[in-house]
Amino acid sequence: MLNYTIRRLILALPTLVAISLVVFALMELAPGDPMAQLPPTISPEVKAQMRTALGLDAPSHVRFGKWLWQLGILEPSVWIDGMFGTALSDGQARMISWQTRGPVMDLIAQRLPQTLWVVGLAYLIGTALALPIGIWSAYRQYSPFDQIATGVSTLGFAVPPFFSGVLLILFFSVQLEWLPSVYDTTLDVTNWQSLGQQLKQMALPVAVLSLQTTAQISRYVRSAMLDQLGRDYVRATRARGVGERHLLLRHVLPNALAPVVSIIALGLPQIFAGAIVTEQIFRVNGVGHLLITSIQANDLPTVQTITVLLAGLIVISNLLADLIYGALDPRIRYD
Amino acid sequence: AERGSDGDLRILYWQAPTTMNPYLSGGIKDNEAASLTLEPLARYDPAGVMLPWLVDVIPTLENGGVDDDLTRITWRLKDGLRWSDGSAVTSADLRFTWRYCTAKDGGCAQLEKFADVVDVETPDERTAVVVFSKPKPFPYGPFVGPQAPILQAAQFADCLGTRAPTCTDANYGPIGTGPFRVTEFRPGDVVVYEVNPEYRDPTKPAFAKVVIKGGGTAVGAARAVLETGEFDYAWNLQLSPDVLSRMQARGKGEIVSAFGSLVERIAVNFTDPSPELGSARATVAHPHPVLSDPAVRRALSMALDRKMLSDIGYGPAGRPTCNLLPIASENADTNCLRQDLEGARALLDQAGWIDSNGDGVRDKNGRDLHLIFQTSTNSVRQDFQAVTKEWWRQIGVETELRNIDASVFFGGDPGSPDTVQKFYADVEMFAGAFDGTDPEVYLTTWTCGNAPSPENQWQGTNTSRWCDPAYDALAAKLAITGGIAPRATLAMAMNDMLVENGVVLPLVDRGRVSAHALDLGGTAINAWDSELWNIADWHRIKE
Amino acid sequence: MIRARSTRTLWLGSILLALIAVSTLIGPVVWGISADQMDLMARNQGPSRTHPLGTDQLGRDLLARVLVGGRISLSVGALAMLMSVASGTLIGVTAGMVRVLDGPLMRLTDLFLSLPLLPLVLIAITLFRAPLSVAFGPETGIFILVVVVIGATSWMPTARVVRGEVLGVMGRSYIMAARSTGTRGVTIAMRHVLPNSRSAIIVSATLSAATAIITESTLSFLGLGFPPDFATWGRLLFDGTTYLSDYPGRALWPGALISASVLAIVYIGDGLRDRGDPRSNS
Amino acid sequence: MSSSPLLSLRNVCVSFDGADTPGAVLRDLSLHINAGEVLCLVGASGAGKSIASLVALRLEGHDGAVLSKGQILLDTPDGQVNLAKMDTAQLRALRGKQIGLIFQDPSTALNPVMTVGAQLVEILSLHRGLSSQAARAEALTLLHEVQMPEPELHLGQYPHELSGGQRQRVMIAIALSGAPRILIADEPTTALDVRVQAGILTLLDRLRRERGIALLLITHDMGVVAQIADRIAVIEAGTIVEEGTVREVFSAPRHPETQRLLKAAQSGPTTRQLASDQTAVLEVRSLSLNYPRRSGLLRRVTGQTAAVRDVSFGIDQGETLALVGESGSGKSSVARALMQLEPYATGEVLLEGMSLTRSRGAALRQERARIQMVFQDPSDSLDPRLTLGAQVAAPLHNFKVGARHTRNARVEALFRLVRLDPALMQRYPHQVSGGQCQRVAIARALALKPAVLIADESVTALDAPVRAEILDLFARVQAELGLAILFISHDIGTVSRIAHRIAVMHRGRIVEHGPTSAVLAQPAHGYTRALLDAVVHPDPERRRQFDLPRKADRLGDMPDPEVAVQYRCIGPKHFVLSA
Ligand SMILES: Nc1ncnc2c1ncn2[C@@H]1O[C@H](COP(=O)(O)OP(=O)(O)OP(=O)(O)O)[C@@H](O)[C@H]1O
Ligand SMILES: Nc1ncnc2c1ncn2[C@@H]1O[C@H](COP(=O)(O)OP(=O)(O)OP(=O)(O)O)[C@@H](O)[C@H]1O
Ligand SMILES: [Mg+2]
Ligand SMILES: [Mg+2]
Repeated sequence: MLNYTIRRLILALPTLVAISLVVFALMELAPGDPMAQLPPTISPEVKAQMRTALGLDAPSHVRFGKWLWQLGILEPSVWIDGMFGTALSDGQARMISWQTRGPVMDLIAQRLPQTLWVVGLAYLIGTALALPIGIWSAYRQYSPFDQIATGVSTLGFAVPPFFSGVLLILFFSVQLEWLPSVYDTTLDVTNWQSLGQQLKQMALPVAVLSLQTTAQISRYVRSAMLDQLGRDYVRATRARGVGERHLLLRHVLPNALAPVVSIIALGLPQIFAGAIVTEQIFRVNGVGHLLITSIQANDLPTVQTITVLLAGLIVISNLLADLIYGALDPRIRYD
Repeated sequence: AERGSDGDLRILYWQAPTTMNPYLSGGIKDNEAASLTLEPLARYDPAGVMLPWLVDVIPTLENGGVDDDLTRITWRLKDGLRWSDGSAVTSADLRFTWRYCTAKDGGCAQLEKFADVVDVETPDERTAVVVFSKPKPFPYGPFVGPQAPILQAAQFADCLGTRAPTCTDANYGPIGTGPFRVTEFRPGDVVVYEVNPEYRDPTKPAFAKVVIKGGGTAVGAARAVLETGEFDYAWNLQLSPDVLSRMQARGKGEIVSAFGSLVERIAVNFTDPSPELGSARATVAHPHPVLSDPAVRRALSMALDRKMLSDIGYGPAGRPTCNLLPIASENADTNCLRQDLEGARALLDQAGWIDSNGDGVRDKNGRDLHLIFQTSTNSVRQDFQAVTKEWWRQIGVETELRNIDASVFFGGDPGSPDTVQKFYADVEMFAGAFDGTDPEVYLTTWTCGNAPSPENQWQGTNTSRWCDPAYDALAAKLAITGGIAPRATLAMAMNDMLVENGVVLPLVDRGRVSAHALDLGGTAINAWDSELWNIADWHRIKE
Repeated sequence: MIRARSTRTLWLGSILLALIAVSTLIGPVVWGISADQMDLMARNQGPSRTHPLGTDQLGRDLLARVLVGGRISLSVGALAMLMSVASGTLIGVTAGMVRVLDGPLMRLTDLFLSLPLLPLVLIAITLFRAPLSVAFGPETGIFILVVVVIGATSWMPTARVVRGEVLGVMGRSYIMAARSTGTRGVTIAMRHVLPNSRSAIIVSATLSAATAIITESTLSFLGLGFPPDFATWGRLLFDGTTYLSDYPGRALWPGALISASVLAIVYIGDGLRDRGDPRSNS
Repeated sequence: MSSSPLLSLRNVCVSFDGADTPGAVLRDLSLHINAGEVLCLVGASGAGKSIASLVALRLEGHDGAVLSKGQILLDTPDGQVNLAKMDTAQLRALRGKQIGLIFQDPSTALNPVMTVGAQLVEILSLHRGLSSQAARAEALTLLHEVQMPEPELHLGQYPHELSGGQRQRVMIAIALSGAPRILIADEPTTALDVRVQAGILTLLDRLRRERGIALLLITHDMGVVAQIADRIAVIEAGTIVEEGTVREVFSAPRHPETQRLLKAAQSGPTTRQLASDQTAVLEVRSLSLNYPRRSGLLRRVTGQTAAVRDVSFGIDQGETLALVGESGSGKSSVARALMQLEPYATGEVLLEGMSLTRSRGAALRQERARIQMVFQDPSDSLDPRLTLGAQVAAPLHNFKVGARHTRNARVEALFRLVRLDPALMQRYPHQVSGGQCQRVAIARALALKPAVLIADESVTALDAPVRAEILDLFARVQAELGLAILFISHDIGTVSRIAHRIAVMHRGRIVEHGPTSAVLAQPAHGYTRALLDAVVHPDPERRRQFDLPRKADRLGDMPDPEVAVQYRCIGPKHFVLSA
């Protein structure tokens, strides 16, 4: 198992480097100009000077080297400095966002909490709902419950979040005035009242996202369960007089979970990307929102960094998924 | 009212502020967010009139504040001005601000404001003299308006030149003189302010805390003020009129608008953009085969229903216009406001453009009246394109539409064929405006020397590449004329020349539309300055 | 019983999809009003006899636009699906059949799977929109771009599934038998491997078609898809959400059609999957 | 033996479509089993044996079958109950406690993600309410009882870490954990080697004797029946057609189905005469084949598994050489090496005097036409999506044999050759029986008129009567076409009927080879003897006493792997490996 883990880790590193290269190269080709968003009253000469000041003129391999160094060495040491009060990174130029003129990592650090709150919670809820739904749908295949659950989950898959999000706002914020349509990122949860507020403002985005998650994961759970339920060992276990509940939860579920876990883990980063839309609608202003505004503003350092971080997240989830898969299914460890 | 007695003020800018230093951004959203803390010496009121702000009087020729040779202007700060950290505001701060913006490689977005400034002298603590290298008939560039406020020298001392972007703390939380000071800034997301304890008027501001939230869309912003009441003020609601009016009908807020100098226009290309010309493409060496004909330009203009365009695209935020400058003029051409398809057809017939082969497109000398119409990708502009195409079709002009991503179109990259400046099309649509109230720089746009060309790496602003010595002469005269009234007359004459010659076809005077909650008092939307310019006076109306 | 149910889902999905496809195909011909025809006097109208679904801000008939938009959305779905399935199948089959290529191809697939796709799609679109519009005209250019970008970023699941399936098939003794009777590699692929992995390929094809339709509409929502004057369901839905409370139909119709198509396609996929081994259809 | 049966099925009808007949798989099936007896249920494949065993526990619903009629009466300590009328909860109380069930394939019937110990402990605490400590101890005892070597070690292992025989023992241990009075075993040894089978049969027999358990054994192997059964019930198409004590039935079978099954099983070895002085069509010299073994962080190749070591033999025209040995001894590896489907380390394969070893590409393709193979699983070796005709025609296409329109006629001729109705050409594999599938596979192998035919376990998956038919087919085709056949099997009993010569393989080596009669009569190598000892004979009079198979290495003499092999000649053409 340890060997297996280390092997997976070793494979992950080159993947990350390759991804950063791809991401960087792709963005280098971008024709856009970060100055294009400035008002037309600012003259081209001034824009050109601003461009030089941002270091946009340097050749791309120089910028790639610098970026890699900043991303891989400088930013971690800034982080260590922040944690332990050391001075590893003193006086070194950090990665600066072209749009905000502030360190990219600080921006991302600012945006992470709300994304984690909303996306994380949505994913948790989505998964927590998907498991029982998927299990029961499979166990009672073609029962009314299954029909409804499958129908709803297909719908959850088929209705894009930007549509369902607006519908929810119209209903809950405009018509009923129950829930806010704008997410307040400055809200500090300090007492029950602010916790209530936090829950209220998370309700709609979390609902939209978890509907999607539930829809997708429950489909996978259902089909994995169906696959397992047809196996011989299920019948053999029944033949031993084991109860159905026990059979489902102790025997079938662990077997079905192995492939589903990797789908759950792999889905997490995609949900982050998918949250772009939801964040836009509810003004959650998390990492997804930062990404889309940076793309629109041609803020390459920010876009590149977020993309690589997302890729890193995917690689890590992949790794985690493999490890959990290995833990759940002993046969995997030996390739 | 008592300072800080009205609680929280919640403002929604759907384009979120990304920095609080106007010298590093120049974006309207950033300038406006900064205007709560950073203030200029003078600013404009909603009518476009200059108001003394951190000074007691505006220096002019008449009161001796401006030297007769128009090269020096002397500003005298109000007494007792303090920064929000308690230190005094001095002329050294003014001098520093000039040095800050003009430092080498600082990437200052407001460099234009300090054009020709050679020195800022500080004879005493409260007096600053801006010295120009040549006569400045309009010396109100530096330190006037929300784009050029005063920075605190102490805070930005280490941020000159290339170090400017590294001063994150200062850029995100500048110390200012305004009614509020920043307590929290999350770029692209939210700004939180509290009352500036050192603010010069002890009874203001009425609000204790201001939150400017960013993100989302214009519809969402309008909804949050007009429908759900979650916010008190929403900025820049460019939405269709019926959407807005129905939202307003819910009785939670009110829509306000103001007009400035932003005019949506169609620019006409006077040079031949055809690709066959190779490197001589779209240069003055080759006049446009069709659009050089004034009758065609005029007919194109007559075929437009500007009122309809304004209604479709901007509603309350637009008004049809025939002029580039907002100053109303009695002899300005207002006829254009009436669509005259018949007249346009007659004009073209007279000029010899007739449909000789019956394909519905007029032609002359074997040349079809076929135009390529380009603009940036934006749903309102595409609607305009579609409607215009239809109207022009009705007068026998065939139009091919093209839209280009805004970042490319406005990007000015000399390597791209699709920029406003290269103008490899026959007509193009975009909006233009000028800063403050003086149009001199703006009007020099259309002088011969400003034409983009391969020689200047396509960097000029006269995208039409129109060239008229008479116009250049007027521009030269404007550059040396002092006094508000004479300058206005000259500017109007230049405007008329541009419009009558059909260099540009102005379409819609685009205003700003915002919305505020019904119980928010004191707002005065302002197109010449920051919309939040008088936020110190805003208050909660108590029933 | 299972077969009966899956046949029913299959039929339901196929009929629904066929209905939508046929109406977008011949609908614009039958319905006399052109999607671009403006009536500036009749802007933003509700449903009426002449305009059953109302009109938009330029007085264009919504029904005509929805019908024409469906052509684009469905062709984006179909073409992107074809592209992703073709490349996914090619890679999957090659990896499954040629042992030395298996490792590299699967690493490549993993790499692509690790790329955060939506951001990259967005970036790629901002990147290549301009050059392609120049080369093919704005509409075809964007169409090609959207299709290629969606297709090029969605083949990985297919490749994985197909490889798994192919590995399974390759372990069967009829493949060994084919080899020992002197069948060439390509023939084995065409005669045995592809037909026997067919159901896996079809199921993943339906999934990628559904995803492609949704991705297109999401791109439009983020303002990065087709140009604003170009009617697609995603674009119409995006434009319509602004007017959702005033003229709900403007968003609901394209939205419902997107959902219905995706639903139909997913149903077809489900039906095919539940049917499972096609040996049972005899 | 008590007078009232422990379990009886009365007029049971089961169908998959819910209707009574004609779709029913069990029709009025009646069956009973008494305490402490062994009842063997025999029948051809598809006769309904498995369904009958499942319905006895009311598990038929798993596949979607429906019990439409009949009684299932079980004698419990609290009196007689009818399982047909019970609900799930009531059934659950009986399952495992009254009746234990053992499935055919132990590899799929164990939960793959739970350790053996966990599965045992779970059942023990369920049925006996034992604490986990006590359950563990009991699990050890049970594993001892089923003669698992090193039970402590195996408790912590997962099913995939055990061999087939060990898994089957675990299954039996689990089935015993509820201390049932009836054990139903559905083909418990079909998937296993002869030697392992012998061990399992002994174990079941002992359990019956020691615990007094009644055993319902389902099988199609008459040898197994003869070895263990007290009574026998013959099932055909869902009904019992004959029933009686094993001696009665074996000595005087009345029903044709019974006769058919017995005849197929009892046809003894047909000692075939060696054709003398033929030229060797296929010659194998010093063949060695290694599989790479990977380990370490990067899964680098760190060693080799020697699957075939220094194997040499030759086959003459018209001769059948049988390669026998237990699972994993390297038989299939030899076959694949001969077919050039697997690269081998050393050695040379000569086909009609030409070396295949260095052939590549097109040349190899041409030569392959002369050596063809028939695979173990008939259904697996045919592409489910091609018609049978197309499958047989495929080699003709590949080598462009004959004109397009004449090919059909050739395929028809091939179908006739293997005694198949040419009308079947349009069918798909799933539409014909396993025996027919195997005939098609043979026809396909014969299509190119090969000189050598390799049959790798080609009859293992078939039931006895079909197996006999296919063996006959091989013999007939060989006689007609003068083929050299390499016949691979793990069952020395089967090969004795067809082979001229036998080569016994063990751990990659040929340990003994010689004429069939000589090897069967005077097995010289310990391993050959062990194999022969494990054969069960379809004759109740010849029951044997088995021991637990000993550790494989101690069977006979195995030379040092490094030393070159040497054979001793102990009779005419009869060689044995010398140490
Ligand atoms: N799931 C199913 N659906 C439909 N028919 C089935 C199904 N399972 C089995 N059958 C049919 O039921 C009959 C009895 O099957 P069963 O498995 O009991 O045969 P068997 O005697 O055990 O054969 P074998 O020796 O091959 O195991 C067969 O004809 C088979 O085709
Ligand atoms: N592809 C492979 N990679 C690694 N080892 C293998 C491979 N195939 C077979 N082996 C090993 O080689 C040895 C011989 O296998 P082979 O399949 O030839 O045995 P066999 O006698 O045909 O057994 P069976 O009766 O089970 O078919 C076994 O130990 C097996 O585990
Ligand atoms: Mg069976
Ligand atoms: Mg084998």
